[in-house]
Amino acid sequence: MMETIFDLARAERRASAQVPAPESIDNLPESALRAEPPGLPEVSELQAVRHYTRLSGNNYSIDTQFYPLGSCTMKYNPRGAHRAASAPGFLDRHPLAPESVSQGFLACLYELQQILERVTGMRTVSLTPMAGAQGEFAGVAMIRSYHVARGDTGRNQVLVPSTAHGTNPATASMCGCVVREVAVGSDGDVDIEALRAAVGPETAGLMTTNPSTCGLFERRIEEVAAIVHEAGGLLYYDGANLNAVLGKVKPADMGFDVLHLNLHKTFATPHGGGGPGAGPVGAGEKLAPYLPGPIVEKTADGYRWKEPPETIGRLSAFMGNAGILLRALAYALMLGPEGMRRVGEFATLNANYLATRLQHAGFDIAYPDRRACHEFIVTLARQKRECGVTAMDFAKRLLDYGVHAPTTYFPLLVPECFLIEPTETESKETIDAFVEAMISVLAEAASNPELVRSAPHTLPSKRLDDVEAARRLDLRWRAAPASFGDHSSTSG
Amino acid sequence: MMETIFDLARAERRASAQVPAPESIDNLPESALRAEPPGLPEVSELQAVRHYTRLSGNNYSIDTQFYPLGSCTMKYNPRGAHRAASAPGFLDRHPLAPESVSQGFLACLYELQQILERVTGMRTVSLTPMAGAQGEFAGVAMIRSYHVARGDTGRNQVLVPSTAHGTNPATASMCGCVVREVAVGSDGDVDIEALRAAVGPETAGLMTTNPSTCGLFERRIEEVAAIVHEAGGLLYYDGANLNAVLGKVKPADMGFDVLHLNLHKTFATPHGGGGPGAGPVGAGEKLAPYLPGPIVEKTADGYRWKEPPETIGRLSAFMGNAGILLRALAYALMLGPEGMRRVGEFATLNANYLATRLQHAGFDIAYPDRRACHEFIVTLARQKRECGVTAMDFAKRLLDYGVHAPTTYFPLLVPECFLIEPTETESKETIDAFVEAMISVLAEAASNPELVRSAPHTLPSKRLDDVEAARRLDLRWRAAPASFGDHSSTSG
Amino acid sequence: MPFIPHTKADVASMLAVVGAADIDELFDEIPANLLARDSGDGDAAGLTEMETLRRMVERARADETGPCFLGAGAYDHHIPSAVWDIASRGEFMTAYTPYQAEASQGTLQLVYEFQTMMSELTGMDVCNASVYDGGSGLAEAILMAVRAGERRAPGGRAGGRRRASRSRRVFLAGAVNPLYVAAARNIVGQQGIEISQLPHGDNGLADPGLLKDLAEPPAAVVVQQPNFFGLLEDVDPVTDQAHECGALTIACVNPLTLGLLKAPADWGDDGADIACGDGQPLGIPMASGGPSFGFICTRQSLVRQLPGRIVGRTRDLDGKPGFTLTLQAREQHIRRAKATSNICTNQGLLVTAATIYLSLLGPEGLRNVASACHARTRDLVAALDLPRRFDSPYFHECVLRLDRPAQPVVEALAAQGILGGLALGPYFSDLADCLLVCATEKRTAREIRQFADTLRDAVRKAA
Amino acid sequence: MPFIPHTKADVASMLAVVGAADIDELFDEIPANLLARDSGDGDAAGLTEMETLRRMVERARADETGPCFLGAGAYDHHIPSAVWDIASRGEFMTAYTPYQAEASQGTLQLVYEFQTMMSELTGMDVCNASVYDGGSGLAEAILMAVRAGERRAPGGRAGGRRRASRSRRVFLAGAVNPLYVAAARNIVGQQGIEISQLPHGDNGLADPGLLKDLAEPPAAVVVQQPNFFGLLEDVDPVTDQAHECGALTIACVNPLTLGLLKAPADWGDDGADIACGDGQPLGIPMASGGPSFGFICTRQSLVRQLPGRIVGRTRDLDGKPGFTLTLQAREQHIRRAKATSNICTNQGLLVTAATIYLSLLGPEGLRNVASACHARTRDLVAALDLPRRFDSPYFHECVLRLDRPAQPVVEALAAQGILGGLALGPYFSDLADCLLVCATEKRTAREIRQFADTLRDAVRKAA
Ligand SMILES: Cc1ncc(COP(=O)(O)O)c(C=O)c1O
Ligand SMILES: Cc1ncc(COP(=O)(O)O)c(C=O)c1O
Repeated sequence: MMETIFDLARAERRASAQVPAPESIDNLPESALRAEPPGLPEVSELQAVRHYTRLSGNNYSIDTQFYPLGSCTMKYNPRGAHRAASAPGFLDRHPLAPESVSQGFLACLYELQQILERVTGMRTVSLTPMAGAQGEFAGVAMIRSYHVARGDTGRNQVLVPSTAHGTNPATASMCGCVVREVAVGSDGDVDIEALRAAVGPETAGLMTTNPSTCGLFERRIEEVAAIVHEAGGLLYYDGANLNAVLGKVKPADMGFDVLHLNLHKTFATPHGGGGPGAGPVGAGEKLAPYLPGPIVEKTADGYRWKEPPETIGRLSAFMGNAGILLRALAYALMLGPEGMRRVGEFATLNANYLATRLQHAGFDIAYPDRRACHEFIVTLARQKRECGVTAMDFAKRLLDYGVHAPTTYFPLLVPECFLIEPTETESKETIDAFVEAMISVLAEAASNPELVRSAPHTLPSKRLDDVEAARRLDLRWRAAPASFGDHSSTSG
Repeated sequence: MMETIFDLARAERRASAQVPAPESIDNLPESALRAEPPGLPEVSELQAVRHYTRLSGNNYSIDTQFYPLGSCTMKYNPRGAHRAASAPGFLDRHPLAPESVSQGFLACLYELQQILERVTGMRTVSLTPMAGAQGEFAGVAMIRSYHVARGDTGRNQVLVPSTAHGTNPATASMCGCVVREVAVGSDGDVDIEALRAAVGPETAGLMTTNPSTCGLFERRIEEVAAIVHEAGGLLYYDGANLNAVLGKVKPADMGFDVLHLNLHKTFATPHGGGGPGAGPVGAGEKLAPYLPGPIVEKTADGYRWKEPPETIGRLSAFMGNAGILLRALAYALMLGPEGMRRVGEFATLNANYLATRLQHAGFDIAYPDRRACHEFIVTLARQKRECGVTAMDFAKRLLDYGVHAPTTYFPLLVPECFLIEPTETESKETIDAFVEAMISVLAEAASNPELVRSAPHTLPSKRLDDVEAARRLDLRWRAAPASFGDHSSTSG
Repeated sequence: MPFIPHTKADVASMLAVVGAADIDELFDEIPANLLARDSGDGDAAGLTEMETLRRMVERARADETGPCFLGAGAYDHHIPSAVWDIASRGEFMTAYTPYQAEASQGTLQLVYEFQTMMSELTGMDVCNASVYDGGSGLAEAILMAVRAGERRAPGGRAGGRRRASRSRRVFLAGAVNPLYVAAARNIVGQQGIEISQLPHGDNGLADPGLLKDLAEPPAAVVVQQPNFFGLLEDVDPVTDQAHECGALTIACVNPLTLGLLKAPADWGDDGADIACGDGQPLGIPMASGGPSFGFICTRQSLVRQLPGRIVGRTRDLDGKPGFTLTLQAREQHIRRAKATSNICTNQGLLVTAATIYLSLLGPEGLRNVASACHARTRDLVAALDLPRRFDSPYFHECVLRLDRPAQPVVEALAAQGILGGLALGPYFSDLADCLLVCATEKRTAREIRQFADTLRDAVRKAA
Repeated sequence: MPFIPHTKADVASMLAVVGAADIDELFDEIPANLLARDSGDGDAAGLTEMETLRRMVERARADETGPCFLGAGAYDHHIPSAVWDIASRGEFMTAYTPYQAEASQGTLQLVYEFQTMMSELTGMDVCNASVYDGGSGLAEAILMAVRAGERRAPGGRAGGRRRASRSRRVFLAGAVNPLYVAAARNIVGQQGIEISQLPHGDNGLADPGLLKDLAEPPAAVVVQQPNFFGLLEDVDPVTDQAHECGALTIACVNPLTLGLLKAPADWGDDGADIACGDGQPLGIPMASGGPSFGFICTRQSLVRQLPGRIVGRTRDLDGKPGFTLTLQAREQHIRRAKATSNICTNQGLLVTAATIYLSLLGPEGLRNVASACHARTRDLVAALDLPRRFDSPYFHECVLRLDRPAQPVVEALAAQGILGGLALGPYFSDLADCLLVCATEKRTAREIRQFADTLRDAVRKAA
């Protein structure tokens, strides 16, 4: 651990160029004011710059490492998109500026809406949800509103495959629905019989990804859609995995009524160490009136904001993560329709190539008879049995090889799993180097399992103790830390 | 060594978003065209971004390390100054844009000229020289022109103290002058008798810094000036060390006729791993007419370019390193007169504190009876004798402690020397940590000299062989390197 | 193929390994009819970066305006250059959520520092690693309060102190940003939670007396400081009264003003229970409203109800301190349908910027920026010379009354390049002639004069 | 005290260690009369960053213009966003010259890659790590050539090939950028070296025949490609003829055009001996003319005459490859009065940008940018519909003839926001009615139309 910014601070120290002269506040009521200044760090500008510059070096990132984190689509984030969104006219625009002085911004959003409508086959897209999960929330709320508007008030069950991402059931709950899991068959596709058994008059809808979280294309998606539709439910497409089929298959054609896209995945906007993202929702004819606002429309007098007629309303104070939407637009423009198709194609090629090479190297692929879409699962259950090395150990050891680990223990269905997504922007050489690293760790697991179990060895921290973290909560710095002894001696 | 960008390249690979469509060149004569495309690397955008991002991590820099490189004034480079100079109106301005559409830029230069005139006491400043050495060139050329214009054509000797920076004698030669070194006394000041002996009818002038390259204030500077002036010569002030007395002492008051400032030192513009810099020249009454152009003047109709009446002419195609001048202006504005005085004061405080602490820790200070100005010299001659550890070894070992080494073997006068300049922007804690590192290395030199002699141990490269580099010149990458075996296996 | 590094040779050798004849074969599990219906956009290639920038920068330029006197939840503050120079370093910007703690100590330590700074500003024990924005943040705070009430034994004491409410209703005391309220309503409404407004007094402030007569105790009372009208609420009695009736107090705050204003933890006798708000003022460009970030701070006793990620300090195998995500059992990826929230991706990069901002400003800087905002707004109010709608003390926004509907005036000002504030009619029907104006530390005397002159002209012309 | 981290307590304890009563005491070796004459500016504090940016950005905004059709040594090219995002990382931007090689492998490897790229573009064996700019670079190239001549045995062969000249004169064959020539003259003139101009032909090109009749062989012949008029010189006979008379050939080139044009090393039978130029077109903003960088490439046999820094590959103690500054015995800090040049600080950061630029463009990208510049200039010449002054093939600049002095027309265009080219009168008295125009790949059809329309208007109005 490096020293914290608080350890660097000293009373009275200032980054003076950032500190304006004080002004009188005599006319403010004493009772509204704080008695003590907040304990913010007091550092010089150089100290802050050096501290955070150095801290950044303790991260793995796309710009510095291969980052095959399944379900996260860690592809190259074009710097040009970042620059486009950083134009002063965009950065300095107040969210409530009148439409008359916002035509450039509105034109961008309108163009993005159209691109997303085209690529998904949906009738209307609302750009406002601020991440995938908020898109899901919008979608489920729309489904509920649709049923209620038709007087169909008993539908409060949301079906999700057992492999669903955690946000799907959590979203259903947040919308006041009851979650019902549907089993997935041994071939990785949804168990059709289980689905038939699950649907009924309480079915509000089904949420699913395609390709699924197992990296497999749900082959009977049309049948799934028919079953849900026949039961009176609607279909929600979790677009987190769209990268696999971008430009190749439209969710609307598969039978989905509503969806979200993770622009911070498929559309290459940077994930920022946790966010921001953007999760636009698209809807077909039935659900379009319920979309969250605002949406941009084009009129003879220029672009205007509008709210859909039966809207579920706004989900954020303004209109969503505008800056992310602009980055996504820039990316989409640089791809063009041809480039979009290539994304799906090469993401799939990379995944299948990597899966095949790992299989040849002796790894167990979870669904060896299936095509990998843009990602696939390796299970290390055998290694755990034979060497006592878990997927977690394996992941930590990979970090020592200068690559980020794949997603571990998701989906929960497959034991000791790695969900591996190379993305289309990585070269064959990088993938080959990753295969070499996997092979090395495999050999180490056999010959020197303790080395793997105690990994990582080359990073700023050794293996960190999660249990300790939860048991002895230490969620903020304090001047005299009780738990870990002398702060100042632990730098480096 | 990391792989080179060429090792990452593959035929046909493209950063396509940067490649416009080809256009016809049919009407260009075949004989003017190249037969083979140049062997530039063919890489993807991600590869280039990742490669250079990672490469940057192999540098020490102010933003990441303490960098007490004597004579270089490695102080904090304000990000705000960088942003000011990066305003689109400045970045996109064509150097030959008419004055009518350049008033903002000219206003900035005019303001900087005035600030530099005020702080140096010089009558007129020309901003155009592109680094300190070019400023020196301008100054010596001006001195020559002055003498010649007076018909005093025999003056072609330039005197420099024996401790002078290499650019001083090199500049004199470039100006067609003969260099004559003047001895420095054991107290670090110029040997007045030697100076008296050196001056004469061939003396064009004397070039010197003050404080000197030994980090000492030349106490008899007024006497020095008088001797040179009496002999008919002029005085050139090498402003590389101005940081020590910024806002405290004006070179004009010391008797100097002409000077340059290193804005990339005293005015905190970033040094960029080698440059760019800016070396404005200032001149008193006698030499002002000879300054290089262009200079900005303020008229009733606005700002205008002008050339000084007897100018030595322009030394660059346009008007110098404009972007650096703008950064320096921003810095000067943020300092204000009060801040400028503080620079000299705290640079001096830091240097004296560090010198005292090192002396207490058993290091030999080259001039223990003198005040350190913003820098000072430690000599490791004793350590070399006693432990066989050179200043170079010591410097390399310091790198392992996460600090950049001080300047070594300059000035040449002092054996096994470190020229140490902490600058005013470093905190007491940082200086204290440096003292601890010095003490540790000192102990290692005694207990385990081999550890020091084989340092560094924690950097991307171990000690590099300079002799080999000069003996077997390898100045560019080639597909099949003869000298070092398989390229691809040496990455990391 | 922008951003795709494959050469023809690569493709051939990769397909050979896979054993496929061509890339299309890799899609052979997809029903043909789905694939066949292709995009129909043909094969148009993408634009180059140069062309893309040209198109977008031209549009951006069209939207540039003169000085901004609009606030209402987004504020035009100075952002130190170092903030985004560092926040946009690839290592911060292109990292994912820190799932592999050892390879993410940069982000994790930074968030830990952020949690500390926000705890210091609000006086609270803990802070999360961000939610989406101020609006959805208010919703999450309300959901937290309702959950907390449900978990407390009926008749017990909130935060271990007093009788708790299991209500599914919350009250807004006074003027809370209507944009936040709308978002919160749309979100919590899905769970049947109701948000009711208590009217503000003639002075524009919350009336704590109204809380005394509530038929049924609410789960929480929300109070905003400074309130939507820019006025300083008398937060102490509101907080105490809310607690008195068994409700939690949710403080909706502008973190920048906390350089000067009383920390929510110090409101009333026991302090607010939850503090939420939007972090935009802390070094985030307005950027049309996003991305910015929402934050939620609370008492230690409520930490398990806190939504979103939380970073904790722990030790590594060598016993050295380090950081990791903690309390993940609250979150969707572990708890699924029973999670405290569905939030997954948050607003991490903006937290990075805010943390650097707060480090550069320090306590004095933040205080002085806040006082400068107040001072410039006073200058503005004096210069505009219009009657104030409410005579309570204001901070850096103020409601002024025109002699006509405000919306057309705002439009006329915009045509002159001035963002002259928010016309309140669309939000408060009785305030159609009112303008909510704001001046930050960035506004100059000249800009204020320019606004005053333009407004006078606009009003004269219309007269 | 902006940027100074000292607290009062720090100062006190540091002074105690030093044994001084106050900071003033540390200045006690400085004669009092020098200190006393203080700046007289009083104690005015500095501006904040916000105030500084306000002042400077306002000025910058005043200088923004519409489309740029000016070239003449500075060109408005597209710069990929990645270039400066990476070049301005603190690790590159705030490092010093790589004196400690092991702690500077980032910069050193990058420069080695740069040297390779420039060697590839020019076809030369070696390249230095930059000089200041194109103008001072030409001066250094001339000094090199003169030194090389002095070192060669009289009557020997240049580059081991033919009779060498020990002259202190160089000739310019054809139109070489007069701004470069002026700088070069002012610099080399100090050593008594003369630069003489050979007239260009009526076609605007160098006349190699003129080299045949020189009384005394010069040290070097300078030829620019494309030349200052934008025309493509017939470089082969010029190069051969220069060599014939014992001179070295100095090629002054625009590196961007080398994506398409013949490498200097391939000029004539033996190739040019030195290639120099300005790197601005390679990802460097025009920025009023600087900072950009000059480069000098040459043959292996002349490497010890090359000024400036050079990076070489070597090995470390473990035998692993790494990079270091090499051949330092040429440089001022070792060789002092006998150094090849006085250059110390160079233009390193710009080299960083150019290296990233060239990596992103690759051979095809550079070629296509060059061809697009040519195509847009053809479009421009067609649209402006003015007579060309010289009828030789042009590349991306062209001299057009007006029916009146060009300077007032340029001013009139500027007033309309268009940088309409360079009026040649100040540089060539016989070309006062001529305009040197340029269009890069960035110029759009609309901008070209706008220029044409505005020019027509300007000319009509003046008529
Ligand atoms: C399959 C799937 N669905 C939904 C989400 C949630 O998206 P977000 O993180 O943008 O809220 C994710 C994100 O990891 C995901 O992988
Ligand atoms: C004392 C001194 N003089 C002159 C110079 C030369 O300045 P520049 O490197 O800017 O050409 C330096 C630079 O290191 C120096 O330290």
